[in-house]
Amino acid sequence: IGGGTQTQTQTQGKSIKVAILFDVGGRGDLSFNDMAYLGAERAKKELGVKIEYMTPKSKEDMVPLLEQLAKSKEYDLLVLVGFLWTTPLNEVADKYPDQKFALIDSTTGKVRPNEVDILFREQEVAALMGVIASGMAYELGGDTIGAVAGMDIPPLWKFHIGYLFGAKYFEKKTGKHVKLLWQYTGTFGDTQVGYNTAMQLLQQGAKVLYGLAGLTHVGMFDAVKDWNEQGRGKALAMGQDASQEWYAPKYIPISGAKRVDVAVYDAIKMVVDGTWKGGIITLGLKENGVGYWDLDGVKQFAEFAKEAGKLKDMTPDEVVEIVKQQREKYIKPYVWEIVNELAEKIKNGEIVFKTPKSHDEYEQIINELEKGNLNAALKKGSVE
Amino acid sequence: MLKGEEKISKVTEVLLSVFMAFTVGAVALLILGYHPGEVYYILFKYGYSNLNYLLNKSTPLIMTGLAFSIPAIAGVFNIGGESQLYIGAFLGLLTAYYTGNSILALIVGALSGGLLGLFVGALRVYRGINEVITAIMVNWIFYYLIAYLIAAKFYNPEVSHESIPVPPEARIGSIGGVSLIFLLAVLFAIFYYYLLYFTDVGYKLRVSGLSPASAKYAGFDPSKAIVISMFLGGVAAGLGGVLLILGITYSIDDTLTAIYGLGFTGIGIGLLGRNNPIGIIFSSIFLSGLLIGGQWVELKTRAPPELADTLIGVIVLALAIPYAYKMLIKKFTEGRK
Amino acid sequence: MLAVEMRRIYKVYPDGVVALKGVDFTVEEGEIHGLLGENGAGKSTLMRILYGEIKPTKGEVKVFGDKVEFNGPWDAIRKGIAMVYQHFTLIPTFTVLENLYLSMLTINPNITINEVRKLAKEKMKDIGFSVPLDDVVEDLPIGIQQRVEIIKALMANAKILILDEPTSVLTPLEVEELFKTLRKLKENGITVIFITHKLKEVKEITDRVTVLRRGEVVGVAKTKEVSERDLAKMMVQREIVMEIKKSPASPGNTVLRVEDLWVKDDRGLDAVKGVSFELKEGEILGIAGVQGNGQKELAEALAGIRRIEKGRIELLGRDVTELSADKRYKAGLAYVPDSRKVGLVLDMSVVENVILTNLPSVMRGRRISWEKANKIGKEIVERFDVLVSSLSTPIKHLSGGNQQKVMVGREIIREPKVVIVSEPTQGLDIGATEFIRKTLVSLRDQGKGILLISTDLDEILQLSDRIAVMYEGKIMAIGKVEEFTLEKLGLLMGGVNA
Amino acid sequence: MIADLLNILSNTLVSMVPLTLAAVGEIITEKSGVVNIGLEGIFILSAFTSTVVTFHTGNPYLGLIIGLLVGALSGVLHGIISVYLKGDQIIAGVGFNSLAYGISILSLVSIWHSHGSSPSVDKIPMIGKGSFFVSPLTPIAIIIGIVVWWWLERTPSGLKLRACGEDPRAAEAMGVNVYRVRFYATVLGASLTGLGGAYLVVGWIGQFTKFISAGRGFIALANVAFSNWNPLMAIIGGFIFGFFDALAIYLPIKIQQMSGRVITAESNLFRTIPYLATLIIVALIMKKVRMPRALGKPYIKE
Ligand SMILES: Nc1ncnc2c1ncn2[C@@H]1O[C@H](COP(=O)(O)OP(=O)(O)OP(=O)(O)O)[C@@H](O)[C@H]1O
Ligand SMILES: Nc1ncnc2c1ncn2[C@@H]1O[C@H](COP(=O)(O)OP(=O)(O)OP(=O)(O)O)[C@@H](O)[C@H]1O
Ligand SMILES: [Mg+2]
Ligand SMILES: [Mg+2]
Repeated sequence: IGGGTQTQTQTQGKSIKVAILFDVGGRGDLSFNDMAYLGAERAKKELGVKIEYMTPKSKEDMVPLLEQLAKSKEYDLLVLVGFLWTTPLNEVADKYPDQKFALIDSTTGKVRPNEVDILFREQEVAALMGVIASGMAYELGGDTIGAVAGMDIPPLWKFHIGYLFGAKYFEKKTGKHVKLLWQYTGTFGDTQVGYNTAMQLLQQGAKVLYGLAGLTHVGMFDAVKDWNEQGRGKALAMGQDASQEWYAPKYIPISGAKRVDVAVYDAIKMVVDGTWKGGIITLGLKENGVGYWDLDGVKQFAEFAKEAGKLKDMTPDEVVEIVKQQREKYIKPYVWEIVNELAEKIKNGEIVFKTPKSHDEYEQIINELEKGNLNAALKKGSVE
Repeated sequence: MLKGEEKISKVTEVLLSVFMAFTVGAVALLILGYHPGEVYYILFKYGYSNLNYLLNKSTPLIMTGLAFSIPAIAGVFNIGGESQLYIGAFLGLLTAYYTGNSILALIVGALSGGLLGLFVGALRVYRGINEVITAIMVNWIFYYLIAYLIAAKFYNPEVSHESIPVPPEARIGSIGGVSLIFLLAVLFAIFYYYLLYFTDVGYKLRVSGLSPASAKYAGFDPSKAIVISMFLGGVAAGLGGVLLILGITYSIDDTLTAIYGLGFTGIGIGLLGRNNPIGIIFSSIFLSGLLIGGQWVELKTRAPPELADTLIGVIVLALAIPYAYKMLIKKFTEGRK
Repeated sequence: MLAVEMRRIYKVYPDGVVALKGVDFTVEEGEIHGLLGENGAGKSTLMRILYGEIKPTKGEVKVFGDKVEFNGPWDAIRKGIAMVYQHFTLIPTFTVLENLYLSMLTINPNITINEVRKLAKEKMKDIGFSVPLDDVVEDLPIGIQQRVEIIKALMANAKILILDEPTSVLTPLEVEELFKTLRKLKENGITVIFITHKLKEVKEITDRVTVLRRGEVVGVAKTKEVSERDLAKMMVQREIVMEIKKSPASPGNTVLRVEDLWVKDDRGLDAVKGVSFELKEGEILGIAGVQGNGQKELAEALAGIRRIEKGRIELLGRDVTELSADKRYKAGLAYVPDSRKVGLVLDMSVVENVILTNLPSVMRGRRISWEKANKIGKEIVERFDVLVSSLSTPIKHLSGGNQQKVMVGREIIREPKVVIVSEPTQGLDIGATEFIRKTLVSLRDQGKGILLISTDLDEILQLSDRIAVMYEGKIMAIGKVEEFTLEKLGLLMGGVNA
Repeated sequence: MIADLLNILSNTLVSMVPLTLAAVGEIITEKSGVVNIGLEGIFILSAFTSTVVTFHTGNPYLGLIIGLLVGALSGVLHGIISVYLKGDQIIAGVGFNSLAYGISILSLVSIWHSHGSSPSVDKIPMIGKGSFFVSPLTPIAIIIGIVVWWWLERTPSGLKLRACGEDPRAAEAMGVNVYRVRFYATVLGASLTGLGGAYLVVGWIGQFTKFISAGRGFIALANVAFSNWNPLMAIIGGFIFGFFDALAIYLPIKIQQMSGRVITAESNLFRTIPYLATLIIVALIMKKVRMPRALGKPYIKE
């Protein structure tokens, strides 16, 4: 997936006003809140809309804020970021039929003319990352991959399923055994716990760690760096959502993408273009809603970092150069082949992943996958 | 029982405190490069105008404020309002779900909070374990325990990131535009006020807190006071949890966002209310308004949401020094004489 | 030369109480100067200003001719001033030695704890009494704590020594010892300021005396030139007859029976060892003894505050051994402890303190009737002449004497059948002392049984119908008051069977 | 297995530093009679400032010192409010926590346009071999704990400090300047906490993040009570908590590694281990509480 800075012609007409309502954690999560911000800022620049932001203090604030904003009739669109908004929106949406809502990364399950829900098929990116991680683990001389996950919540179920599927898919294709160590840390904010968890995973033989815990996995990056630099072994890390390679390009050759920014941008664009249509949209590999960041994407985020003064002694180009070398070194062509083949199957709808409805179903799928039954994760299609 | 003159100077003291707080806040805003007039305008315009929202928001905080203050009066530092609220919210929710009976849910929530408070108090009294350790540990234990139960056992099959919901018949709404849960909280605070200042139990609590030796001399058992006050505090927090669930959120999400942090905020509320139940009603409304308004400051000025945290911090700091204002008033009045 | 010269001192406390209204106070070098006054006259306030602990609102202080403005006691200490407070100022959780070390450090920052130990031992030898250096202060009886205070002051090599009511907790023997010490100090050129209510002591030990009344100086005199009567008149502006008229007792039924009582102290050592006695209605039984011989533990056990190891207590014919304090109070017992910190909740108002031991009587169902409490409060204030602006004043703002009046008054006013009083007139001025003693006698005449625990032998002899002497947790002797002389009491209290 | 143990031990020794430093600092403050519950805020503020300084100078040792200084400044603020202005110490702590969090994130936004994390900075390298690595700050924190214990219990100034926390009026009467002692004790205590805050970044993860203190300030507060106000015990308290925290992370991973059983929601139950263990240990070793008598009470002279 690329950075996607294609410039659009400015839309005319009265200026459109949009409020972006973040999740309770607010910006800074390197994940959907930050990505939503990117998308909104892009819409502001390219579509000439007015954007305002708000972070609710707590879950209890969501309904009254939503009502008050809808009642004010000031906003052409309210963009709600994160699954916590699901129930509040469900409560409010019908009362304000003239207010447009976009729910990002979740769905109320209801189709309303004034509501669009955009969610992602995270399994698809996670599956690719699972294959890549497995391939890299073998390059590093091991057979174990790991994940530092946040809390046991539905979006992470999908990542878990996909990641494990990818690992098992790799196993199936290559005959090389892969073991996954998946750890919920119970937090999306405690960086130190991320560090300690990563250290323990590495100690248990994991060679590649996938960060799925927001700020918690920032600590994981650092642990991987320490692990290498202390000479305890070789290991790599992978980020998710935003491109995070620039944090430590030598040790983070690749990150998964989840284009919340695109979702937000598209929702706003629908309003601007007058193509608004309520409904539920899911974005996956095919729609470029998820994927892994290509070098353009890596460069773009490195540029963001540079602008913010975060890249101290590197240029974005150097970041890209290092990432490129590392990818060449650790992701071998045979791995790319598997990745591309799998991606193709997913894109053309040959296989479709299940989305578990309940915790039990999630555990069941995981158990089946562990046993090597890849089809357990699939709603459609099969892997033989 | 204050005489006229004393009452007036108490009121001036409070007014001066608040005035100073906002002045210091304004200075802080200027330093940070924001326009104090604009920020305060938004803060007050939006913070205190949506009455139902304001009162709802202050409801659980009144209860966790009481949860801190009642034990504080008896000489115990209850930092465990957090977990007492969790358990009240969770068990209240389960009761409401399985019975559809809000009264029963309120009772179960209140009692469960009370029992957890009692546990902390009893460990202090009978095992000599400092309540600060127990409470902090218990807070986290229940945080993860409830996170587990909601994720694995009591999730809503329809909305997989949430717990089972409160059924409509057990929800508490509003009458005449005023939220019923707020009224309940106020009634409860008044009840505690009465308990403290007009009953033997309250009197014994206060004596025990101020001077355990005198309590013993009078034949009151200071240990009993600790246990009773922790129970009463826990009841308040537990009830706060149920009120939150039955009246506002109707469920708990599996990241526990709905219930996290209220107990800690309650410490500030209780202290700003000078550990007086009636004062707590006001301090809770005051702080809730700031919290609500802070969100709108972000929306309207593009300031990061943490501007509100900063401002609230400065205001609370300025409210921590009533003694200094008392001296200031005295200097001023003396100077005039 | 003047050791101390204080001019036109005003002191207004933060709550508006004007404690001193333009006091002039001078002390000559090398004299023992008495400072006399009723409760609340401002004696302690004046001395705390001299000691730098509080600042005067207005006025000038000179020490040895130098104008001083102390920022705290440490300045005063360096200027050679030491003070022994009415309420002791020792760190209760530290050992005696640590306390002494702490105070010595102010004078000599380089002193070591071993040097302090040596010095303390020397001083103790000089003065002729000793204290256990390695015991924790709060475990020691008040009398011993006072000794620590005096040693502390002496070790500081003070040139001016202020003693705020030092004798109120000492036995006559100890008082004599103290006076000897003071004279010795005087010989060495040390100036002593001596606060007391006891006219006899003023006459006995001081050279000059200043009398304070309600924040003003009402007289300064050479002690030799004034009589006790003159002083008393100055102090209270009325004639005082310090004689209690007492009819012979007519004891009736036994109201309190104690059988083989065993009680432990805070450190877990036996403090009361098999005490038995009876108290009859219409009599005062005095318990004499040097502080720390189990009187406190006995009183607390009787009141139900302290656990009993063994024995039996019968109140008005009923076994109360298992009852809690409040239940015993309700059953007709009253107890006035020797410490105001225990008997009062200092952070509560006067009226809230009034109901402390009297809660059931102001209850209307589960509700406290504050009207009723206020009525009782007013009655106490009036009957006992408590100097207080309002019943809602925090009691800590009352002078020690006035606090004492509230504490005693509260117990007496509720008409108990049996009264245990411990040092009831400690820190009271003559007027109040007289009043309280008379009250006790009249209570006796109304048929109440009174157990009077006191270290003041005058008080014991004056009030008691019978006397018991306690020594090391046992009753050495018990008998009619006529059987005892001052001398015999002194011997018994010292453990000598006369 | 040995390697696993060494790894857990490393984690423990790394985790215990901020808990120990802050608890030892808070013991100093509390022994003088002042309670400062603003540890969380000090952690954040000093972590942030030390990140900025380290980023620009590339010198993590300087970052450490800055953290210490910022802690001291926080202590000055708390000291002025609670000692000289006789404010309510708990309210002041609560307010400071909010202020410190807010100001750190506002600055993060204005310096790095990020709401969540700073860039990586240089760290003080951990030292070790094989599976055992530890920060040089660990022995330093332990030594600080021992020195503070010795200072408080064995020296004249320690005695004075403790006197202020037991009975300030008596202490004052014996010539101790209670205000000054309490003020300095607050500043000193807060600077140790500041050191702990800086360590979170330059000694541990090399980066500032929004929730970097994550409740550690409160755990340190619990450690103060756990230690019964004894700095030596605070070292042990930090170790114990760090150990069970590491164990709680280790166990589910090891179970997976050995049996292949994936642990999902139950991971929450594992997370309760350090808290449960601490509680149980306290219940077992509990002795008579030696809390300073005058703790938290402003000392008001007339
Ligand atoms: N120390 C205390 N602090 C607060 N409330 C107390 C205290 N002691 C007792 N209470 C409450 O005051 C009320 C009356 O107490 P009281 O001790 O007189 O009851 P009781 O029937 O005598 O009980 P017990 O036999 O256990 O002493 C009861 O509601 C009790 O819970
Ligand atoms: N801290 C205080 N705050 C307010 N008022 C006080 C304070 N201390 C003393 N007072 C008031 O000042 C007056 C003088 O008190 P002081 O203690 O000096 O009297 P005193 O002569 O020592 O009495 P006593 O013989 O009872 O000890 C009294 O009216 C007392 O109530
Ligand atoms: Mg006095
Ligand atoms: Mg009872």
